[in-house]
Amino acid sequence: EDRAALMEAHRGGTMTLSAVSAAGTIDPMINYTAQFWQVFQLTYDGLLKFKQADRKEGFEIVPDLAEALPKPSEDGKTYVFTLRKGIKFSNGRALTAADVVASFQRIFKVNSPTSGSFYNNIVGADACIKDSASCTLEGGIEGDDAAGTVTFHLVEPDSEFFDKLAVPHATILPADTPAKDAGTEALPGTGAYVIASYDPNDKMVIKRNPEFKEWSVDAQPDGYPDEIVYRFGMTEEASINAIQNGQVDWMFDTPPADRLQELGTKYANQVHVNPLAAFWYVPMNTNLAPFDNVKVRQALNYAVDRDALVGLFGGDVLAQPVCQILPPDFPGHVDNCLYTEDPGPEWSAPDMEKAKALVEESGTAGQKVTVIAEDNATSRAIGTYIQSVLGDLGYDASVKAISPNIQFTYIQNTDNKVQLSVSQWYMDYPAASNFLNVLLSCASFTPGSDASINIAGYCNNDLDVKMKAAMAQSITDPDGANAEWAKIDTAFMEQAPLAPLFTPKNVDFTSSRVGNFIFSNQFRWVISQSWVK
Amino acid sequence: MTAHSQREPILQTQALTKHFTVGKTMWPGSGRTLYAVEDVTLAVYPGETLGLVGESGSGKSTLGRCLTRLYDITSGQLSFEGQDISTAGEGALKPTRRSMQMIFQDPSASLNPRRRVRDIIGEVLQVHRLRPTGEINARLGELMDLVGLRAEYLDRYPHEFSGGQRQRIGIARALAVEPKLIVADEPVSALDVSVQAQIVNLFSDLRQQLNLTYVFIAHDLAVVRQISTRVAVMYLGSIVELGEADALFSKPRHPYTHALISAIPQPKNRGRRERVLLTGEIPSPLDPPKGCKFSPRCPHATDRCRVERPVLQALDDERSVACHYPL
Amino acid sequence: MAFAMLQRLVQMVFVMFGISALVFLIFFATPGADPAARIAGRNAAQETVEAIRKDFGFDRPLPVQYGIMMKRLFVTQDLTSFVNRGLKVVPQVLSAAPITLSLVFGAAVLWVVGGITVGVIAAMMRGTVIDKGLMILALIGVSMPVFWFGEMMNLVSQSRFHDTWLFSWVPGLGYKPLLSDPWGWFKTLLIPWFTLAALYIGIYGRVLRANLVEAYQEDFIRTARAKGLGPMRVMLRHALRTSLIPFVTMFGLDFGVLVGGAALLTEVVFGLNGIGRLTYQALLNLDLPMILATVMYASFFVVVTNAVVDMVYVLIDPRVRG
Amino acid sequence: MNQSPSPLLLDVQGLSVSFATDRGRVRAIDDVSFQLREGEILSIVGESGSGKSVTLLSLLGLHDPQTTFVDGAVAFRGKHLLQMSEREMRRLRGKEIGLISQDPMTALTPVYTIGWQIAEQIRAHESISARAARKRSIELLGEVGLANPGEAVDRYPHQLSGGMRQRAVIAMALSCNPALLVADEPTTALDVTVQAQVLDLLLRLRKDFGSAIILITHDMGVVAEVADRVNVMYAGRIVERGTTEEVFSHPMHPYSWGLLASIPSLTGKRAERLPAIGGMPPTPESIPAGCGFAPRCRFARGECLSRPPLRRQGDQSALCVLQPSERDALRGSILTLEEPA
Amino acid sequence: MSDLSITAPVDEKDAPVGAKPARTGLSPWKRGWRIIRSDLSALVAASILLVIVAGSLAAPLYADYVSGTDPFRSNLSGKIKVDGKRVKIMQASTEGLGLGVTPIGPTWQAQYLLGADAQGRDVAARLLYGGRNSLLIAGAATLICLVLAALVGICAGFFGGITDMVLSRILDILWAFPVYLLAISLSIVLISQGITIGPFHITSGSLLLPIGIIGIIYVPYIARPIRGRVLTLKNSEFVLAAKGLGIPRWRILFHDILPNVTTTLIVYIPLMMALNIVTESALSFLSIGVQAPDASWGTIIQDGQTLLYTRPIVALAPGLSIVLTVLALNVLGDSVRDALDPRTKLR
Ligand SMILES: Nc1ncnc2c1ncn2[C@@H]1O[C@H](COP(=O)(O)OP(=O)(O)OP(=O)(O)O)[C@@H](O)[C@H]1O
Ligand SMILES: Nc1ncnc2c1ncn2[C@@H]1O[C@H](COP(=O)(O)OP(=O)(O)OP(=O)(O)O)[C@@H](O)[C@H]1O
Ligand SMILES: [Mg+2]
Ligand SMILES: [Mg+2]
Ligand code: NI
Repeated sequence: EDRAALMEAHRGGTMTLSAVSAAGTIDPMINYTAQFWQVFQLTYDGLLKFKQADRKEGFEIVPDLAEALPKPSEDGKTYVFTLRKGIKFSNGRALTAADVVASFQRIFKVNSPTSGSFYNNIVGADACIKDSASCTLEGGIEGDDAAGTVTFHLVEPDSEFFDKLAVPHATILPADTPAKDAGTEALPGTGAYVIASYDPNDKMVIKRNPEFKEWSVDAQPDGYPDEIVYRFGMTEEASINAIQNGQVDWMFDTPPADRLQELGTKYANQVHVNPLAAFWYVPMNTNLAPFDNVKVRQALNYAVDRDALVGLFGGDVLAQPVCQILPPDFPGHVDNCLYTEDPGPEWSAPDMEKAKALVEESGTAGQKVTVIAEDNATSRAIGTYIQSVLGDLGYDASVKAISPNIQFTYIQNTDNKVQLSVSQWYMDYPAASNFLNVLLSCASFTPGSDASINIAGYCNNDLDVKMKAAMAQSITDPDGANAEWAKIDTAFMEQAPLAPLFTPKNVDFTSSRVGNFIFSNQFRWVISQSWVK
Repeated sequence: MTAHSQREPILQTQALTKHFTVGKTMWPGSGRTLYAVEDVTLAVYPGETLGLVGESGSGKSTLGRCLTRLYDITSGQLSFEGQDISTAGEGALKPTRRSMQMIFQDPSASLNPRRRVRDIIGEVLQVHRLRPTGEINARLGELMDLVGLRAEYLDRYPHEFSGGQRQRIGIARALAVEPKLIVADEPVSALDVSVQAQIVNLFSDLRQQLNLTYVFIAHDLAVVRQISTRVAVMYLGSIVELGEADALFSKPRHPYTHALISAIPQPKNRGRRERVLLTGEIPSPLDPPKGCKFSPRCPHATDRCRVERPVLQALDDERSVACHYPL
Repeated sequence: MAFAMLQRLVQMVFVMFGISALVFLIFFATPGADPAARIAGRNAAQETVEAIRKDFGFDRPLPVQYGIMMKRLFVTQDLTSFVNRGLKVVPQVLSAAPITLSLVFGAAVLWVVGGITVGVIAAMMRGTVIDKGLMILALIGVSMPVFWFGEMMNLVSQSRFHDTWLFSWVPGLGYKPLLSDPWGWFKTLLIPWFTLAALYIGIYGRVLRANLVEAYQEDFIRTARAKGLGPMRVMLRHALRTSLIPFVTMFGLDFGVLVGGAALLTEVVFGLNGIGRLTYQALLNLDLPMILATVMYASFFVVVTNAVVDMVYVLIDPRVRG
Repeated sequence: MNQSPSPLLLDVQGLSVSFATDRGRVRAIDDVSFQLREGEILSIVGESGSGKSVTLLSLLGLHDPQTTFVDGAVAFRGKHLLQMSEREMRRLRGKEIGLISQDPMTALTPVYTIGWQIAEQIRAHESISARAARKRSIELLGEVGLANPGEAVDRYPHQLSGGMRQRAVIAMALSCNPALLVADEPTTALDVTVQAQVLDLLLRLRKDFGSAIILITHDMGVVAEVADRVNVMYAGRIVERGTTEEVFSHPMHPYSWGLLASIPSLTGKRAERLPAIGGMPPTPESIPAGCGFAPRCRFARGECLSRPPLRRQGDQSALCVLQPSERDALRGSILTLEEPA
Repeated sequence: MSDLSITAPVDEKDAPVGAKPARTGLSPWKRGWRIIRSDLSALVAASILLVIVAGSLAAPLYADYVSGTDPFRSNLSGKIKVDGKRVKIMQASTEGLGLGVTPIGPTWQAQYLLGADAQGRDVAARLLYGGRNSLLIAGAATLICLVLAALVGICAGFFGGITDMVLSRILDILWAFPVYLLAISLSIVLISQGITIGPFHITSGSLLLPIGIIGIIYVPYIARPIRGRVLTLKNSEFVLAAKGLGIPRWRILFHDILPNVTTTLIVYIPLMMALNIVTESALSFLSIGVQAPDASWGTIIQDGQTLLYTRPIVALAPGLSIVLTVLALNVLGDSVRDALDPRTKLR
């Protein structure tokens, strides 16, 4: 069937989504949540975008407001984008190069969370970070309204530059958008839909953008439903009941563990299980005893029964044991498990004897160890299990659950002397560096700061150099670079600054009327491409 | 009785005044002044029993507590044995506390229910080091004997006694410090009719045995007359009449005293009622009348009474009255 | 009167200041609380964190920060959440308030009626099996942790017996606004009301019974009976009417703290996004502006209900009227 | 006394009351009998705990039926009160028998105006309009001598002084013109000057309304002032009864002697020491089987261990073993009697 | 009048009223104890408590000898014998999509009597261990609360003036702070970092933290009535009498005020215990009380919450234990109050 026919048949209706809570501001340059990034896909555009398509295809970057993916200049530091013509913001104004320049300035003016990590490579960004109010990005970005082009100058070549332009923080907004957090006021965008109203305690109403004309099915396809109502405040239990009764079409939150069985049997065809580019892991503080000893770190890796953890997460269907940093099916991933009963490509079973022997060698048994988990059912259960394993290894272990919002900053700060914790990492964009470089580079480790994502505090200069090289290589030779990344992954795992546990899968539970469920590995369910009619 | 003027008073007050602030909250300036005792000038001479009578709320207890410095005095002077104690601190008062004691109206409330009699009284002996530790027991026995209780009762708790017995314990405790002056605040009002007389007699006996001076507060005028040598009549915080007991009862000079005495039902008065029935209500001490405090109820009040407050003046050697027109 | 009002006002300001200062200090004593890092988000560059720290004024002395925050909370009312950037806290509190009010108000009606009924019946039947039974029931009500009782109610009404006639009417958890869906409002709140009220019916029933039995020893009850009044009249017009005075004080205090957020367990269990849950979430997230807003609101309510109780007191107890 | 005795109003025969306490059943009233004629003032005197209030409350059926056991016969105008149903009793209470409580401070419900409370009683027994009831309460308040009844009617109890409150209570008791007023220590909580006013009022009311009054007190002075006849209670029994004249001029029971003797006089010479009755009154649990007063009695003898006989002397009678012959002599050793006036 | 008394008063030496010789010197405490001992419902309540306490104390015995499992170790891959068959403790779903893993339910045999929780641990054994913590925390917190409240209340009431002013205002502030919110704020700070008092560091998982927190939050509720009581006592006649006798202030405080306040405090003990058990469970339920893997009834309810629809017994059993304990404590509290101090009311 072709798209037009489907459109004909299924266009219209109101789709109701539900989440336990809203995710804060709807300023696309500030919001940094998977929940709303999913929504921003249908309301905003950047120069580039991840393809609105199924599974791995979703990782593909396609031109959006730009006509095409530009080739970088020779030195890899300059990119020239040509803007599509005739695109209008939802407030009726036409999109120009000035809007693009202003939008990038705004990233710094509103202190976007990634302004320092994603966009600091643009020339002039340093000044903008120091003094955000008067940010010009002088010399970094030039717009030519007449030609409809925008030119970027980078400090260094960047293999992930396109990824960074494709995430919602690089959304293009009208030039006159105030340089402050928009909060609950929707900003005009270019997407197929607009956010008509937003009350974090009640609901978000998303309507069609009257100014929208489809220009790229890959980047910003027209959607099926006329209206999307996103309700906040229903508990997971309530949402499940509502979906079963057809009052709600989809819930954002993961269904609670004790309902999974019911869903999997009675509503099997409404449940969509899809892999995520993410992993749950246990970062071990390599600067604190006993985990400053590599043997201890390896011991834990050997001892953890990843099958048991998969059980805690909801069973084989919902998770897959891993003992590597890069998730399966991710660029750079090559099956290779060091810490299993008989090392090979796959994890098979824990090797308790080896683990105990390593602990014996390290002579650290009996020390006090505290696991810091997030205070939610899954993380707490995993923490409790890890504590149990540490106990088996001979440590005096305890577990502490901390409110999720705090836990993440708490475990990062070396001042808090966290020995090991339960954490998880979801990629921002599909690049091996988004795992390895972010989580384990020396630059990501800042002692005494609540923002120090290298939780293990592991700094290996050799590997740092190798990662830099791999990133440079990927500009020109992605496949070669990915092979490098696989080696780096293994090299890190030899030092075991962290213990990968499993890679989770996403469970989407939709009402019976939802059709055409498309799951992009990048931004998950593509809302606008499902219908309710 | 001898003429008092020739002897030094043991206790003397000069314009003693006590105000309370009621309804006070954490805010400065809130609350109203309650004039509990006003301008009381009084002398108590060694060996006498000064009766203090008046209706409920007239300030008898407050005056009694001021005299023993259980309350701080708002203004005026108070001296004991010639020594000014109006503003003395707890430390300076200690010797005075030994010489002057108070006995309370409610014998149950004035004994700590959680302590044995032995501890209640023994503590006094200890604190003031009145007896070496070894002799304390003997002394306790003596005291119990003095008030007519068996020494075995020392090991009991107050609730195991009857009202009369509790009052005896209270007396024994007061006597423990060997005081010279005892202020007794309605010591018999809470007792049964048939027991009252026992306690009144005990008071008389002790006075003779121990050479005590009493200030005896009561609202039962007959009891006061029985025990007192002199009587002061209080009305709304002030003394309105003061004089020799017998004389005051047989010939009251203040209209209020007159009405008070005539109002007491007496078996012996049966059939001979010549009551002065007062009308009206006792004014509130929060808002006392301007002139003579008795004027609103006084059958003889004139305009002068309503504006000018009479002071306590000696009519003769024996009698003082606060009235413009003494009877 | 004016003086009394002023007094209340000063007291309120004092209490609110005390609480906000307390919360403020607790917040900055908590590790992992660095608001700049949390606002900056995961994987933020140190420079961004610093920029935000400066931008939001987190590098200024605490008293200055406190002052700014109070100004933004009360004067400009544009204080925004640390966790959900851009979320204005004042409207949040205002939109959570009706939910809590609905919950507490309905429960209050239930518990006042229930408490009085239990208390009066037990006092009238003093010493009988009915009295004993009611008092045991009341004690059970007092003894059940409200969150557990709520969970059990959910278990029974949402799952186990949801298919039976008894609970088939029970809607899913969550709140339905009174104005747009009154019947839904009633249905969703009925079980939470009952859950919250169970504890208070127990407390109030017991206290009222004790007060009534005590009142029955009073002279004025004997006078009333000697007047030849019927037992119901003596109970309701004389004993109950006088015992109601302490009852009202208790009610005022309880109502105040519940509206102020003390109903959080009920709200959490029944998925009602009221003040309590908001405060709870804010505390868990260490969302200082939100905590400040909710706690200010709570203390405001507690002080206001106290003031109202004092006024009602004057209405129902002529003795304080003077 | 009256030539032709007025008809019998109340006849109490062998009234016994016991309580169930934690220490078992305790008898507070033992075989009490007395009569009251219309228009008469009978006074019951006795110490605290002698059972005065209990007697009276059991007459009115105001005791707690679960812990109190009442025995005996009480006839009010020929009707047997103890057999009456609660409903009949209620019709009697307040209408035929009015109660004046001991403590005016607590006897009124604090949250209603006194007018409301009086009107409530009137309307409980008569079907009249609220307005008429209010008018009647104003009249009543005027009759009991409140200065400004129209205003006082809207006052709350706490806004009145003790004397005013007691008068309000009396007005309430009078509101249905009861044939019998029971006053339980109506003046004990009052000051003497106010007490005098209230006693005066009671006497006046008897004259105006002709109600009979049972006046309970522990004050012999009050008895002497107002009562026609006196019952002296001790330890749950009436130990002596007679006209006021008789009891005061030649009391028969040693307890009465002690009671009269221990009252200090306001006039005449003061005694050095007051004659006192030694010992303490018993509590209901410790009342001896025989004569209740024996442990404190100077004249107690072996016979006192068993129940003493009722000795009569004209209308006057006493529960005592003492023979009439020895009585005067013994009495003389304790009590000097003044010549009756 | 020659001989004026019927009997001479000084010779009069009769026995105290109603006192039988055997009861000589019976202190008010002993009297109260006697009353409680004769109260049937108090006895029943006390026996229930005794059973619960004994059961909790026997927890290790149960775990070692009866259930034979370690209630603090995850047992995710274990198996046990039920009705002769070996079954997995965590049973993965096999139908449909095969989502979810369910722990074994009540087996009604020594092992896993009440089934397993989500970590595959024996719920029955955890219940007993949980009782230990719940009771310990409630008891210790009660002690702390009463000591602090007595201290504050007595200082405020007895010393008056500026001390009273300051303390009362602080109490005012805490009063307007809903208790649970106060507890949560304190917990979040303390649970994430522990606390250092002088040379002692209390680690964040320590039971001392919930004890301290629960002990503190109710202080205003007890301190206020204590202060009132002290104020009354301070103006009572026996304190005035002591003052008049020249007894030093501190002596009055210790001999006259303190013993009388103690009754009030004792009356609060069972009632506070009851309240604290509920509070502890609420905090643990919100996971800011006892820290995993340690158990308390509250944490077990929380564990059970995720299994509510499949294995309700995990939440039901600890809940019922709480209800029973609190009920018994309340009944006991009532009779203690009746026996010692009929006036005290815990709201
Ligand atoms: N501590 C206090 N605070 C405020 N007012 C008080 C205080 N003590 C006494 N008063 C008031 O002072 C006045 C005098 O009281 P006081 O107790 O001295 O009277 P009294 O003559 O002893 O009365 P009574 O015969 O009833 O004992 C009364 O109006 C009383 O209300
Ligand atoms: N409900 C009751 N239960 C047990 N004992 C009671 C009860 N009511 C009264 N008594 C006892 O009965 C005895 C007589 O009490 P009553 O009140 O009649 O004395 P009274 O003569 O009126 O004394 P008072 O002068 O103090 O009023 C007392 O010892 C009292 O303790
Ligand atoms: Mg007094
Ligand atoms: Mg009586
Ligand atoms: Ni003289």
